[in-house]
Amino acid sequence: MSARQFVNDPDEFVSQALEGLQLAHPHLVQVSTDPALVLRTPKDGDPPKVALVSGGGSGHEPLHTGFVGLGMLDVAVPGAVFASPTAYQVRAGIKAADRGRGVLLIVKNYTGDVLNFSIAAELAREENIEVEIVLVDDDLATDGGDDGGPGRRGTAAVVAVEKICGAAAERGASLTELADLGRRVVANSRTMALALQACTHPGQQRPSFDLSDDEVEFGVGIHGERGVGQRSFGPASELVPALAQPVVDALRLRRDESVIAIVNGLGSTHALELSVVHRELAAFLEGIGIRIERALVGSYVTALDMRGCSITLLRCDSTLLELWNAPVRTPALAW
Amino acid sequence: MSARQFVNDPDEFVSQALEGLQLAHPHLVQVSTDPALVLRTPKDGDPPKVALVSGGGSGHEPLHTGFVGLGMLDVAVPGAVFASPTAYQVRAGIKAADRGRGVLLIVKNYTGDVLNFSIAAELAREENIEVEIVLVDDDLATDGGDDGGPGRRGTAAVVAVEKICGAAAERGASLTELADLGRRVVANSRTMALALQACTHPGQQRPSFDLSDDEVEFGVGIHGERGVGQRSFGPASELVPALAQPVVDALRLRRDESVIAIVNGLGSTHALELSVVHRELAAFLEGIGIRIERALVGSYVTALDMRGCSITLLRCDSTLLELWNAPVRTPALAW
Amino acid sequence: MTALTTEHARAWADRFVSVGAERNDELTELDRQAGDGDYGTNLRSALRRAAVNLADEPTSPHEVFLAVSEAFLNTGGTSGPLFGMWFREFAKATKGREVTAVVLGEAATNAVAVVQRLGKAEVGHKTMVDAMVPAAEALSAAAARGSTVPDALAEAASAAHVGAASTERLLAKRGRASYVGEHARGVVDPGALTVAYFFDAAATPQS
Amino acid sequence: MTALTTEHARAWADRFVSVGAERNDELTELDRQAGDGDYGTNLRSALRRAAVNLADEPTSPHEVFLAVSEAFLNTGGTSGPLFGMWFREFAKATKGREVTAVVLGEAATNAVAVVQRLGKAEVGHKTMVDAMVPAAEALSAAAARGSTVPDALAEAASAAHVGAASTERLLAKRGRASYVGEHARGVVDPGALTVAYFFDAAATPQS
Ligand SMILES: Nc1ncnc2c1ncn2[C@@H]1O[C@H](COP(=O)(O)OP(=O)(O)O)[C@@H](O)[C@H]1O
Ligand SMILES: Nc1ncnc2c1ncn2[C@@H]1O[C@H](COP(=O)(O)OP(=O)(O)O)[C@@H](O)[C@H]1O
Ligand SMILES: [Mg+2]
Ligand SMILES: [Mg+2]
Ligand SMILES: [Mg+2]
Ligand SMILES: [Mg+2]
Repeated sequence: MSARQFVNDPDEFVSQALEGLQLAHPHLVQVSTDPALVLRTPKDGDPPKVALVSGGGSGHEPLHTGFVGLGMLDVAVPGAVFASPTAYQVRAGIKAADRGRGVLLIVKNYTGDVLNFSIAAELAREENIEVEIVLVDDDLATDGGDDGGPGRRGTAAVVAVEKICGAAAERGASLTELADLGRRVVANSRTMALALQACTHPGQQRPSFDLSDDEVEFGVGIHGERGVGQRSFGPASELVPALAQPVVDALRLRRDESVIAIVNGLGSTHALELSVVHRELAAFLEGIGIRIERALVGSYVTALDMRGCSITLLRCDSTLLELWNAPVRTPALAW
Repeated sequence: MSARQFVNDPDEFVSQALEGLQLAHPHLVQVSTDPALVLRTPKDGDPPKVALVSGGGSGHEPLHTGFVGLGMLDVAVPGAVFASPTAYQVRAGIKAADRGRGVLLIVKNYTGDVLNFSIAAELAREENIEVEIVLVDDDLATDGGDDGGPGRRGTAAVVAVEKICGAAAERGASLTELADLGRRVVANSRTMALALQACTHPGQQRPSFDLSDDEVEFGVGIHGERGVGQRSFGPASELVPALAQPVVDALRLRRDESVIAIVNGLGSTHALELSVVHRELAAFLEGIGIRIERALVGSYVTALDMRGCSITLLRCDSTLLELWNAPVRTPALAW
Repeated sequence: MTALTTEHARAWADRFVSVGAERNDELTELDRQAGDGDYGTNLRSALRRAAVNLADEPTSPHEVFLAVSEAFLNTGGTSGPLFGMWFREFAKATKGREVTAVVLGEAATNAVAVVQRLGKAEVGHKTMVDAMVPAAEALSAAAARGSTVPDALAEAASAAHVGAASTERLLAKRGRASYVGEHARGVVDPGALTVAYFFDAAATPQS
Repeated sequence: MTALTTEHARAWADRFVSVGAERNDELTELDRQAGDGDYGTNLRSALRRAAVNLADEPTSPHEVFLAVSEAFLNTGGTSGPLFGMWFREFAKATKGREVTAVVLGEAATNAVAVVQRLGKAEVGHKTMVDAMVPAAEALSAAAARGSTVPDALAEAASAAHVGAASTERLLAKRGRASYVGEHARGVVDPGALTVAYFFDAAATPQS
């Protein structure tokens, strides 16, 4: 079995894909190339709002470039595949996004991203742009306690942060309010993922790791690395509770609490499969008395063509729910 | 490499996925189980309109179940994986959809679908429901001339038919007008697809056919069958024109004409790849003076987890364009 | 002029259900050799539904045929809906009427016409039509000669068998068997054979 | 009290660019043994940009450091942005000032503080910090003793080399090398070595 992609020069993969994104959505986004940025197409008469900027390595599409638009991001800053954008690139994104009310940076917790976004924030502050950072670190598989290590990785909860803060920004929330809100979303979100098959880097022929026919990789991230260990493959009705239980435990979710659930495909997981996963998740949560207020089921934060899925739960209240439900118009998310 | 899915009993795959769909989108769709139907959640006070019903074998999601909602389908009728729904099931769909102004059936050209939808139409007419059928047969790879065979298969152009007729139905078009409109879309659409890797049926371990590392399968359909022949693998800049040229030829598109383009992933094709494909398509069409008015780039008509893509062009005029741009709110398509 | 009684119709349908089950493997094997091998699966699920519907105690031949028709219209494959519409014409023609051989001949004639309209197969295309057409002709001819219902049905069964057997030497022009070309030659069409078994089932078993 | 001239600063930066290119394979190999092997790629692209920026003819040491800083801030990896911020402090401290050894000592002290604030590495964590800290200390001490700029920089270079060499026996606590545990022992940290090469490049070549 081969693993080829639609690609020209792998070094141009991201920049050519950005051109394609712009061509597909000229009314929603604009792409600049040096440095690479995806910008919300401005509408005349929009009142100035706090700007939202996110980004990180590519290969996770539609994240983040597909979430630029009304009710979500103002600018996405894409790096090369699985590599952080540079500090200057992020600074350019901040400057392009700022409309005088400050800029919220939404950063997934990876060393390179944290470094480059933090530096960009410092540089922008020197130019009198107010910047706040929300660090997203929802991935339970990397919850190593307080050992001074890099901490939990940021994965699918970032979609909730972008959606909810995006909605609040449209309603005029201040930078401080948005930073608090974003942190509240992060504090109340956890994610767990598993892979049925690893991913293949552009231009490569082999997946990044092998799994035997009867095992799945638990606790994978979104960069094709191995997870925390293998478990036996099994029906969805077994795999899904094994993913969801640790999330419920980590959030200390209790009977009668409400959540927003994100059932996320990691790249090559079919829509039918994700629907089955969601059914199992709903059954599992119903069994322990937890109510799903809203669900997002689809491939939103991918690891190239990895087969697998992640489950994110966000403990929600009426404020978060209302912001989640607010209108959004981006290439990849619209309601 | 293994090819496992999130699935419980493969025989329950579709019905459990439908439950998941309903749980994920309670505000948009309702699912009935015996027979299996996906119904638009009615809004009070909607004026009666001509109802749109489509369906066919499952495994092509988000088609058709993901396109139920405002501005597209009223009912989707899903069969088992790659198998037509039954005539009675379709009749039940027609009866559930009808609001007294008649029902438009949008049917992809496969023997089983044509048979069951035609029979259902006859049965419904006997119960005094007005029914018209639009047959979608856009797949160039099966264009065998007029040999009395089954004719061209129906593939991604069905999305355009559903979108455009859906919009016209919301505006009060009559059944006859909708049937004419749908046929006009079909007459002006052609599609060509290629696979980089075959798909794997639920519960199976091996893809439906093998390709060596240096070949791609040209002219595949959406049921995992082989296409019309192998070609050498190559960069996107070579593969895409090879797909698009026959479509341009078949539609006799000429310089200064306008099209709506659908760049469709067949299941496991990454968003970045589809963006690259779209970039190449745009470059190719620009080179021959054809203008892309609107583009839809994503995995909308899949063949389970097939790697590959199809390119559909629809020659468009201001009427079609305006209907394409009209609002739509479904699980899988919203703007 | 004897008419088809509800009991006879019911026994006919019941025997069809059991013969279909007995012949399932044989029919599947034929579809495997010159089709996609799911004929038996499709037929089995139709006959199971038919048995369920027949358990509702139909009170007329019309209701018997309707029970069988609805079962087939609720199943898949190409054979399911075509047989469903075929049986449906038997139900229609017998509705509220005394079911004479003439009525059955009329039913069979209408029925094959519907199948041909929907499936676009002619005699010689190696489909169920190759058995349906001669059966309808034999029924009508027997009725015109004043045959009893059992005799007319027996003639239909013979004609259907001859028609089914004729498909063995044919190349298929319709259905999946048409994709396999020469491979289909030498294989009897399972749809046609099913039609013959259906008429066989009308005969009262010698006890 | 001699000050760093623009010419000297420029020559220093140019030599750093060429030494970095010469040492690229060696540095990559170190990152390969105890990291992810992309150090050379990151450094090369930073130095290429630096060369482009330097071609704009900077008119002060401040502009020279800024050119190098911006090049690094435009590149990836962990080393790129950290070096970018490190050089940036040299640019800041020298802005509009006569660049004495005292100023350079102040710059190096601020610079390593920024790197430590951002990267959270202490001495002994097997990173560039292990060379930056002793270099800054040596520079400041030399300045306090009234050394000339060339002498102070030569002392910084020696101290940086000692610091870099000290990383060989360490286990990494920061960066990717920290994921490979014992495998990193015996491997000099490429970031630390680059710091030493940078100070080496300040010396006027013996011609
Ligand atoms: N166009 C047609 N008209 C009439 N009968 C047909 C036609 N195509 C196929 N058949 C019949 O259907 C039978 C195959 O049925 P089945 O296996 O259920 O369908 P499928 O071919 O869809 O798997 C064939 O043996 C043949 O008798
Ligand atoms: N937290 C840190 N603080 C300071 N320097 C670090 C840190 N982490 C890594 N480094 C330095 O970065 C170098 C590796 O750089 P590079 O290969 O560009 O980054 P990456 O590890 O992201 O591939 C290491 O040799 C080390 O000197
Ligand atoms: Mg068959
Ligand atoms: Mg079949
Ligand atoms: Mg490295
Ligand atoms: Mg690296």
